[in-house]
Parts: sequence; structure tokens; C-alpha cells
Amino acid sequence: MTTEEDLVPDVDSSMVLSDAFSVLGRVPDGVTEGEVVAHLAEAARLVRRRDIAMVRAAGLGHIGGEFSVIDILVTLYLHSMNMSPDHLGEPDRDRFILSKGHAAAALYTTLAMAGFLPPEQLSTFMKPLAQLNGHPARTKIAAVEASTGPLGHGLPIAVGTTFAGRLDGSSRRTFVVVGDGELQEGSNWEALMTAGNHRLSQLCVIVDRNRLQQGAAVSDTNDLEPLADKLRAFGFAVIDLNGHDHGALAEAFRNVPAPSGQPTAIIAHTVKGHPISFMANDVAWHHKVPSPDQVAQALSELEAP
Amino acid sequence: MTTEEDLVPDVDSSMVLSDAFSVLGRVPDGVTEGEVVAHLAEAARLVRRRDIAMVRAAGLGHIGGEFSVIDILVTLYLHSMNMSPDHLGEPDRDRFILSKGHAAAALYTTLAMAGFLPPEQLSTFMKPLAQLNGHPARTKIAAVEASTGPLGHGLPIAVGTTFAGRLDGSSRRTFVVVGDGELQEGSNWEALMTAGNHRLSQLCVIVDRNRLQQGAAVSDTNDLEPLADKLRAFGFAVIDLNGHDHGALAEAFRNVPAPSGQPTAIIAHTVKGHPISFMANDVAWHHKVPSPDQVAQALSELEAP
Amino acid sequence: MSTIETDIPVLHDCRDAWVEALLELAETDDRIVAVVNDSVGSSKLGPFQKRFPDRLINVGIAEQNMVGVGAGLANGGKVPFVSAAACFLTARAMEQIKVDAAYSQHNIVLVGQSPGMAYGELGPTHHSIEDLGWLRTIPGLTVVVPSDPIETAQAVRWAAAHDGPVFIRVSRMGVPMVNHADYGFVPGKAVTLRDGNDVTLAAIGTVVSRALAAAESLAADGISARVLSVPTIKPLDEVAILAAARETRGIVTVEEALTTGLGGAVAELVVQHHPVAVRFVGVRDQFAPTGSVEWLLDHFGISEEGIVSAALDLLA
Amino acid sequence: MSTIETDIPVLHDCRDAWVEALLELAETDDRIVAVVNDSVGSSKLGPFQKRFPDRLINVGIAEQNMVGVGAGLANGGKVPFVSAAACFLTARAMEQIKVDAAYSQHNIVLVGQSPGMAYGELGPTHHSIEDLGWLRTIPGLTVVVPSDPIETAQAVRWAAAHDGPVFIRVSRMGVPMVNHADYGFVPGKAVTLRDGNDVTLAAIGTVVSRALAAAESLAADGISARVLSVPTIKPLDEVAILAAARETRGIVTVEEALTTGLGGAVAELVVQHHPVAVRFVGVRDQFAPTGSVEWLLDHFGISEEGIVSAALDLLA
Ligand SMILES: Cc1ncc(C[n+]2csc(CCOP(=O)(O)OP(=O)(O)O)c2C)c(N)n1
Ligand SMILES: Cc1ncc(C[n+]2csc(CCOP(=O)(O)OP(=O)(O)O)c2C)c(N)n1
Ligand SMILES: [Mg+2]
Ligand SMILES: [Mg+2]
Repeated sequence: MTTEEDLVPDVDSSMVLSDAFSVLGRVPDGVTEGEVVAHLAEAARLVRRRDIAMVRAAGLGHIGGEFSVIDILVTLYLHSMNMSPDHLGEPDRDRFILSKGHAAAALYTTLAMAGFLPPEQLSTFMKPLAQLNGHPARTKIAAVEASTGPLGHGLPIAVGTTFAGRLDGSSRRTFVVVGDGELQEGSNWEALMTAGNHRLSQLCVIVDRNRLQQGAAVSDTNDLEPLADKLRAFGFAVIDLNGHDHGALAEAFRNVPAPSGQPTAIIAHTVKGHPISFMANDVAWHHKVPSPDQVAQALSELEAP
Repeated sequence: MTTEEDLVPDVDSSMVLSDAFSVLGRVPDGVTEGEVVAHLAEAARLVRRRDIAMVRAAGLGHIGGEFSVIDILVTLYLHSMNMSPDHLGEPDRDRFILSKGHAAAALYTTLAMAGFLPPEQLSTFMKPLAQLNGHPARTKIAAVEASTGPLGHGLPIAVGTTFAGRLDGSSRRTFVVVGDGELQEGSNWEALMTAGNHRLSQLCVIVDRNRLQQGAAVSDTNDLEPLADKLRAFGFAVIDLNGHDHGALAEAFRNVPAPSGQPTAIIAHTVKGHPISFMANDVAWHHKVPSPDQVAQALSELEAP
Repeated sequence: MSTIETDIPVLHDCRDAWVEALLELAETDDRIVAVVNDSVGSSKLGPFQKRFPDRLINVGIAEQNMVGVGAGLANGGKVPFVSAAACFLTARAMEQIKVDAAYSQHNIVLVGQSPGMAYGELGPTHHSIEDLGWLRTIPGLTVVVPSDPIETAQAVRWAAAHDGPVFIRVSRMGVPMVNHADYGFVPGKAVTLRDGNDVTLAAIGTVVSRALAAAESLAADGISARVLSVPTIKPLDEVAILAAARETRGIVTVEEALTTGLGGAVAELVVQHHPVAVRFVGVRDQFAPTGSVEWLLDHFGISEEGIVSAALDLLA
Repeated sequence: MSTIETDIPVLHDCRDAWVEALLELAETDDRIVAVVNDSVGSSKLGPFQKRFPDRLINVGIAEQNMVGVGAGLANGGKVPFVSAAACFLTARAMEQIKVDAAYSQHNIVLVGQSPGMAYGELGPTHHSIEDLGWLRTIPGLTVVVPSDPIETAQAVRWAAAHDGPVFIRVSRMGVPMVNHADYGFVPGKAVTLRDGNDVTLAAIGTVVSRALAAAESLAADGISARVLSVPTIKPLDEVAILAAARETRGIVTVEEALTTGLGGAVAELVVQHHPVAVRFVGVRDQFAPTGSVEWLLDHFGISEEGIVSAALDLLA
């Protein structure tokens, strides 16, 4: 039974929260593992605070899937990826594609946190003529590699750019995040088959395994299990981890490419709406917009520890 | 390296062979297993003879994939399926879909052999305004359930008609043949996932595993192995058999639905161009048209034993 | 300012009419099945799923499979309503629409939800403004674009009874009633909502009410505008359009779509039989920017003012 | 009888020009990559694969992935030529064309092979007659339909240098040379192959030669027909088409496609700026029957006689 609610464009512009947004930037080089994790945790906390304010202001967004993926994004952009705002033209830099483009607000806030986007621009989210669409657009934001939104597009594109890197003899890596519901799209299995057979070891597919999709649990819709078996049978080296554990994520990303020469699939077990008490694991928060009270409650749960 | 040749519309209408075509019809009830196999083998021999004449006359066709699938088609239409020409309107009859629609000539000749099509109509194959297109059309032939030709369409349709049977509480079964190259299409994996999760036990997917596609070996293009693992991970009961062995095919079809309650996938190991010496396993015969000498040679290899 | 604001009419989400009609049909016809791509909520099919859990097939996020499953259900004697966001249904399953629905003439109803720019802020990937131009090019498909809840419900009922593939574009954006309570939908029949002989405003779907408002405004300037509501872009009511071409000085087409939709259909008809001036109100060969649907409609002049000025330009 | 038969000109398979041009480019530009769907042979890419085995990526029978991989290659700085049968490339990967190519403005060249009714006997699933109507509706895409080997080669070279998404329709059906050896392809520029002032024959792709033959035949009857070859349906040469609308009594469009292609594009233009009579030569809103491409072209009147009679009808 679905509990899906409908998109509610319930904009309250007066509610644009002036949630101070400090750009922490990349984790500095040479710090301890503990300091890495602390930096990422703090960045993720600030990103979530900004994200919820953006969604509230726009009256639209996909907060559940944003909160499940933020730790992955922050770990990649602030630490694991070889990619910096001043060197987007560098051919050997890493690539990232958010295939589950509906989590755009999470990407935008992370890009701002990492210095790829002026933080002021965040308040234009979904406004008329804004560059910050409800789904990321390649032509509108320099750091966005591919326009996504329709599910099942990002992984084939990631395969293509990984091929390009191989042709250039580059050591760059491509990271792509797909939703678990998104893996119902056949285009992904086409791309996985290609990547597996061509042993595209510089490709890392991260499945945001939050077990919910738009209207119901993935298992009540069209289940993916046994997911690891599927991915292995398509030629991937498969890793399971907690997708909210920055340390585990950082280590997994460090281990790409896998020694086996296969492309890597990371099944990142996450919780949709994490860590907000009243959102976590509730499918209604796929694209529900929080009330002012709910925003206040969520922000209080996102105070500095 | 491909050895694919191009379609050669090299029609020689004077070469329309008057290859006598006797309609053997269904295997009679109550005969021995040996008699079943003998009937099917003779039917397949006659179907292949007619098929090659049709392709030669039309100057077009896909003889390799026709010869690999004919034993499967003949076993289904002349023996295993509960489907007869006089009762196409019977809702509880079995269903068959040739997803690899480029083997149309094999389907047409088998339909004629089973009494679903007047044998005279076979000589209209691919002629102007003919009902016998290069790919089977639902609106043009009563016994055809679905128009195919673009790969990756038949399996989703088979899933749909199996759902319909389940809703009606019918015990009818749906058989669908897909090419092995065809399994590169993501639409198939969407359909397999749905069938597996819904435990559509009345569905039987037969993979014509001839290991070649249009331009090269499947393994040199985008390999499917480990295919059985893939299908199992998508929720299917998997059987491997020799796709030219009528007895093995008949037994496998008898065992649908599988006791596990899962849908069945039969990996039918076949040889493209079987059993013609100069065609077998040669990718060039995907859609090459035989010369008059080659027709004569093939027909001599298809003499009654 | 459109009449929507001045008259403050009640605005309707046509999805309510769609689901109500489907539920009613399904009560007495057990061949009716819904097929969705994780779109139960966005199709408002919750009540249907509750009432007929077995007759709602959710294939997950897999549009090609969704349409194929619909075709298979039709093969098995069912009457499938395949309901998904119009943008994904059309673009992602285009070959299935061509082959499994149209060429195969399967008895399948494709329901394109939240079309046009209803998902305004979500961006062009979620806008479905190409659909009319795309679908009217496919032979053998009936393409219905209802303008209000009355027409939506009637189109759903008609499609269930009709033998052959149908696409119905169901609006999410609020629209006022434009048809009379005793209106009877007939495919291929346009409806003259207002008579006039200076210019014709031919409108489709969500924006018929805006054409009516424009006609009112033109009347105040002494211009008599005929308003034609065109519920099926395919088949087109050639008689009514050509009569408009002959009897008025030209036609303004109005649509929440790229102008290759109704604009193109009308242009193709008149140049062959009675060449006359046409002005297109719609989106002209571009992806729309981000913004709410109301903002976007105004931005592109798909508004009372935009229609009036297109009419004045035509008559100038 | 077309001039093809009376003059017995040499007929060319434009795929030869496509591959030759691609090979030549690839020799000096290592960004050039070919992407195919098990279509090496049908794209005549065998020599390319032999010469540049690493730069031919065969994703297998998987068109969505194919276009996505193309977009990714573009992201990685390559210039991908994605080559597949036009019917599958367009219908099966429509959303990838919309989003990954056009909306994203990726630098990708989509090559639609054997379009129109080249696969005549194989039936409507393999005909690509919807493609022009579909693709011209997509914003931001350049759609090139070369008429002969000279134009094919130039379009390939132009597309490689151009920054942005391009679709090129490459004919398999034999066509005679129609352009002069010193011809220079310019997107958005139609070519006047023959002057005339009674009527204009605007033709595209494979059937430009038939328009020339028809003009010849009309001349014998004292009718002066202008022949416009229209290599890009998008952007359309609005200046040349509107000049034809003003300077001749009307336009006959000629295409190996449904008439929503060039016919629709011309109709939409003229009704807005200079309404004039247009006649469509092409396939009219139906799936084609089975038959050889030559038989089908005659069947639909996409022939010298058919064009002549459309012109006479227009002038009647
Ligand atoms: C092709 C396509 N079909 C449908 C949708 C509508 N849609 C947006 S998000 C979503 C659910 C995605 O679920 P999942 O991939 O699990 O993402 P997450 O749980 O991380 O939000 C759906 C169906 C879409 N964006 N694209
Ligand atoms: C969607 C689509 N893409 C491409 C083709 C062209 N095509 C026809 S047959 C074929 C090869 C099929 O290989 P396989 O499925 O292994 O069939 P078989 O070996 O049995 O002939 C291809 C690529 C097609 N028919 N449909
Ligand atoms: Mg999920
Ligand atoms: Mg094969």
C-alpha cells in the first residue's frame, strides 16, 4: 500500500531561512582519519540544514532521498574525489554524476560547501529562470557533468566518460550515484553489462540503498534482492557498507579501482530522511515539504553535537 | 572483428523453389515418446527446407537465427502448447511470442506446418503488400500475439499476458523466445525483474543461446555470461538444454510451471545455421542470402534421413 | 490577467476526474487494469489500488516494460490503463508506443499525467511539451487532450469502450470547467465554445479557458473571436478547422506544448486546403526555463494577453 | 519513370561517403570515436573498426545505453559518432536524445542509418518515417538530411567540428549525385538546384533527385518549377522557403518520411508569415505496407509522377 503524497507546491517565501552557511571546503591534506571524519560530519550537518531550508523555501524538493545521499556526496566532494573548483578543465580530474537527479538540492548544497557554487546562489533554487532547476542541468552549472532527472540516464553516461578516460590513458575515476528504485530501469542493466564486460575498473557505482522509492518500499514495488548477486553476475566487485559512515565511505572510495580489475559497485545502506526522527524511513518524505514546525524540529535535531 | 555482411536484397524470383510442403500438423495424442520426437524431427526438417526456399525467393531473411530456433518452434506448436488453429479465441489456450522477430520466416513456416497459416501464403513472404512482413505483425496474422522486430519487446508483452492469465485464474502458459544478443536490451531485464518478483510461474522464457548476434559473437560484443547466474538472481528457475533436442525441449516445456513457483528460463544451447555444414556457427549467415548452389547444397543436407 | 483570476472560478485537478471515472468503470468491468511505474500517487491511483489491489500492476520505474506489459494485458483480454508522467511515458517508451500500441493496434490506453509544464520548477526533463508533436506523428494512435474534468471523465469512458490504442493527456494544473454539463465527447470533433467571425482561437487542453478569456477581451475591443476547443489532436476535426479557415480571417492556436503540436497540425491542414494566416501560442522551439507553471505560461505568452496579442497581430 | 531510369545515373549508397569521411577525420583527430549497437556492418564501419579498434565501442543491442555512452564520451572530451539504424536510434533512445544530447547540449553526433523505408520488406518496425517529425520537435538539435554522398561527407565533417548535438540521416538506398562538386554544406541553408517561378519543389534527402526529375518533366509542360534542396530540416532555411512562398504560387514538399517532417516544417513556417498553398509528397499518416523501397516510394507517389501531379494539383 502506498503512502505516497503528492508534490505540494506550497511556497512560503517569507519562510526563506537565513541559515548561515559556512563553506568548509575540502578536508585539508595530511590530517588524521579522525579529523577527516569530523570534517565530513560537520559538513554533512550544515548541508542538511541548508537543504531543508531550500526545500521549505521552494515548496518543492525530495528531502528523503537528499538526506540519504548527503553523506556520500560530502565524502566524495570534500575528500575522496580529485576535483577542485579551480581546475574543472583539468582532464585527469575525477568525475561525479548524480543519476538520481531528484536529489538536486543535496548536490547543490554540497557543491556550495565544496566551493563549486556561490552559496548565495542556493537561495535561487527553483525560482523562475534559476540555474538551480529541480534537477541538475549541465548547461547551467559548470561542475555538473550531465543533466539528470529522468532515472536511468546517469550510469550510461558514467560508462561513456570512463571509456573516454581509458582511451586517454588517464587514471581519473568516475563516481555515479543511483537510487535503488532507479535500478528498476533497464538502461542501468545495459550500462552495467557494458561496464562489467569491458572491465571498466575506473568506474564506481554507488547504490543509495535506502529501500524506499517514490510510492512504496522497493521490495513492495519491484524488488532488487539479491542485489549483490545481480551486480556480481554483471561483472562488478561489490562492497556493502553503511552509507552514513564517512570513514567507511572514504575507505571504499580509496579502494577504487578494485584490485580485481572489475568496476566497483558500492551498496551503500542508507536511511531515507536520515537522521531526522520523523522523516527517517517514511516513504511520505520522498517529496513532502516540511511545515514551519517540522523545519524547526528538524533543525533542532541537526544542532552541532 | 566482425564478419557481418550487409543485407543483400538480391531477389531472383525465378528461383522460387516449389519445395513441396506437407502440413504434418500436431503430434497425435497417445503416441510413444519416440514417435513424438520422430514427428518433430521430420517437421523441423521440412520447415527448414521451406524456410531456405522462402529466404532465397525473397532475397532477404535471417537464416542463421531461423535455423537455430526452428526446433524450439516446432516442439512448441506441434506438441507442447495447448493451442490449435480452430480455437484461437479460447482464452485458456497457451500463448507464444517470438521476441526475436527477425526469425519471422521460421515462425511463418512453423505456423503453416501446424495449420495456423495456409501453406500457399508462404510464397508471399516479403512481397509488396504481403501479410508476411520481414517481421511478424499482429494485425496481419491471426496466430501472432504481438508484433515484433525491434528487439526487447516480446518479453515485456509476455509478462503482461501472463499477468492477464493470472488475473483470470487461468492455467494457460506463455512461452517467449528471445535471442541471446537480444538480452543486451535493458527492457528485458525490466521484464525479468517483474516476472521474478511476481513469481509469474506460468511464464517460460526460452533463450536461443546460439552465441552469435548480428555482427559478431555475443562474447565479443557485450557478453552475457554468467547467464544462468544472472537469470537466477532475477528470480528465475533456470534450465540448460540442447535446443535442437526435441525430446529435451518437450520435457522442459512439460515441466512449466516449475515446482518452485518461479518463472522458468530455458537456456537452449543452439547453433546458428544448424545443421547446414557451411552455415553453422558462422556469423555471416545472420542475414546472408544463399546462392542457388548453396540452396542446393543445403537442401541436400536436409534430405530425409 | 486571465479570467481565472478575475472571475475566481473553481480550479480542478483533472486527475480527480480520471480516477473517479476509472474506478466507476472498474466496478462493473473487471477487464480494467491499471499499470504504473511507481506512479500510484502522482496518478492519484491510491483509491484504485485500495479497491482493486490485484488489478493495479506496479512494474516499478521501468517505462518500456510498463507499456509492453500493457500490450500483453490487452493480448490477454484486459483493458489496460497505463498511467505515468507524460514526459517519461512518451519519451522513454516511444518505440513501445509506436510498435506495441500503435502498429499492433493493441487495445491499450496510455495516460500521460501532469503534461505540459505542470512540473515547471523541476525543469525541462520533467516538462512534457514535445509529446503532442511526437504523438501526432504516430499513425493509428488516437490522441486526446481534455480541457476540463468533464471531458477527462468522458475521454476515459470512451477509451475503455474503444477498440484500439489511445493516449489521454491528463492535466494536474488546475483548470476551470469549460464544457457544459451535457457535453458529449466525440473523438475527432471540435467544440465551438463561442461563435465569432473575425478570428478563430483554436485551443487544446489546459489552456482552453485562456482562449475563452481572450475572446472576451477581444469582444470588448469589438473583435469577434470564435473559440474552438479541440479535444483530439489526432484525429483532428478537419471540417471545423477548415470552416474556421474559410469563415474567419485566420486561426490562433493555443497549447501548453511546443507549437509543433496543435500549431503544426492546424498548419498542415490549412496549407493543403485553404491557406490562411495562423499564429501559434505555445512554446517555440526551446526548452523552458525553471519556474512555476503559471509563471511559465505567462512567460511564453500562453495567457489571455498573449492570445489577444497573437490575434491582433494576425488581424493587423 | 524517374530520371534515375531514363538517364541511368550511378547510384550511391551514402554510407560509403559517411565512413570514408569519418575515417579521414579520425586519422588526424583522435577524439573521434564510433559507438554502435551491434551495427558495425549495417553502418559500414568495418574499416573503421579495423583501423581504430579501440575507438569503436560496441555496446551491443542497447540503444539507450548507446546514446548515454555517447554523451559520456563527449563529457570526456571525445567527439562521438553514435551510429545505428535510424528507427531504433530515434524511437528507442528518444529520451536520451532529448535529455543527454539536446537539453544537455553535449557534443554528440547521432547517425541514423538506413532511414525512411530503406528496410522496406522488413516492415514498419524497421521503417524510420516518423524520425523527421519527431526530431524537429526537439529543441536544440540540428537535424541534417543529406541528399547525396557529397552532402553526406560534408555533413559528417561539419558535425565533427561543430560544438553541439547533431543528427545526420544517412541513406542506404541508392541515390544519384545531386550537388555540384564544389558544393559547400551550410546548416540552415537550402540549395536552389533549379530556378523557377511557377511552383517550388522543396525536397529533402534521398528524394531530391526525384524532385529534379519532376521539374524537368514539368518544364516539358511549360511549367517552371524551382527546386530547393533542404539539407537541414532544423534549422530550416526560413529565408529561402519564404522567398519561394512569395515568388512562386506554392510549395510541394517531398520527403521519404511521414509528411509531419518537411511538410510540417514548411507548413508551420508559411502560415505564420506568408500563407500559401502547399502539397505534401510523403507518407500520409499510416504505417507503410511491406515491399521494396522502390516499390514503396512509387506506392506513395514519392516519385517523379507523384511530384508532378502534386504540383499540377497545386497549380490547378
Ligand atoms: C524515468 C523516470 N521515471 C519516473 C520518475 C519519477 N521519480 C522520481 S524519484 C522516483 C523514485 C526514485 O526512487 P529511488 O531511486 O529509490 O530514489 P531515492 O529513494 O533515493 O529517492 C521516481 C519514480 C523519474 N524521475 N524518472
Ligand atoms: C532494438 C533493435 N536493435 C537492433 C536490431 C538489429 N538486429 C536485428 S537481429 C540482431 C542480432 C540479434 O542477435 P540475437 O538476439 O542473438 O539473435 P539470433 O542470434 O538468434 O539471430 C540485431 C542487432 C533490432 N532488430 N532491434
Ligand atoms: Mg530509494
Ligand atoms: Mg544469437
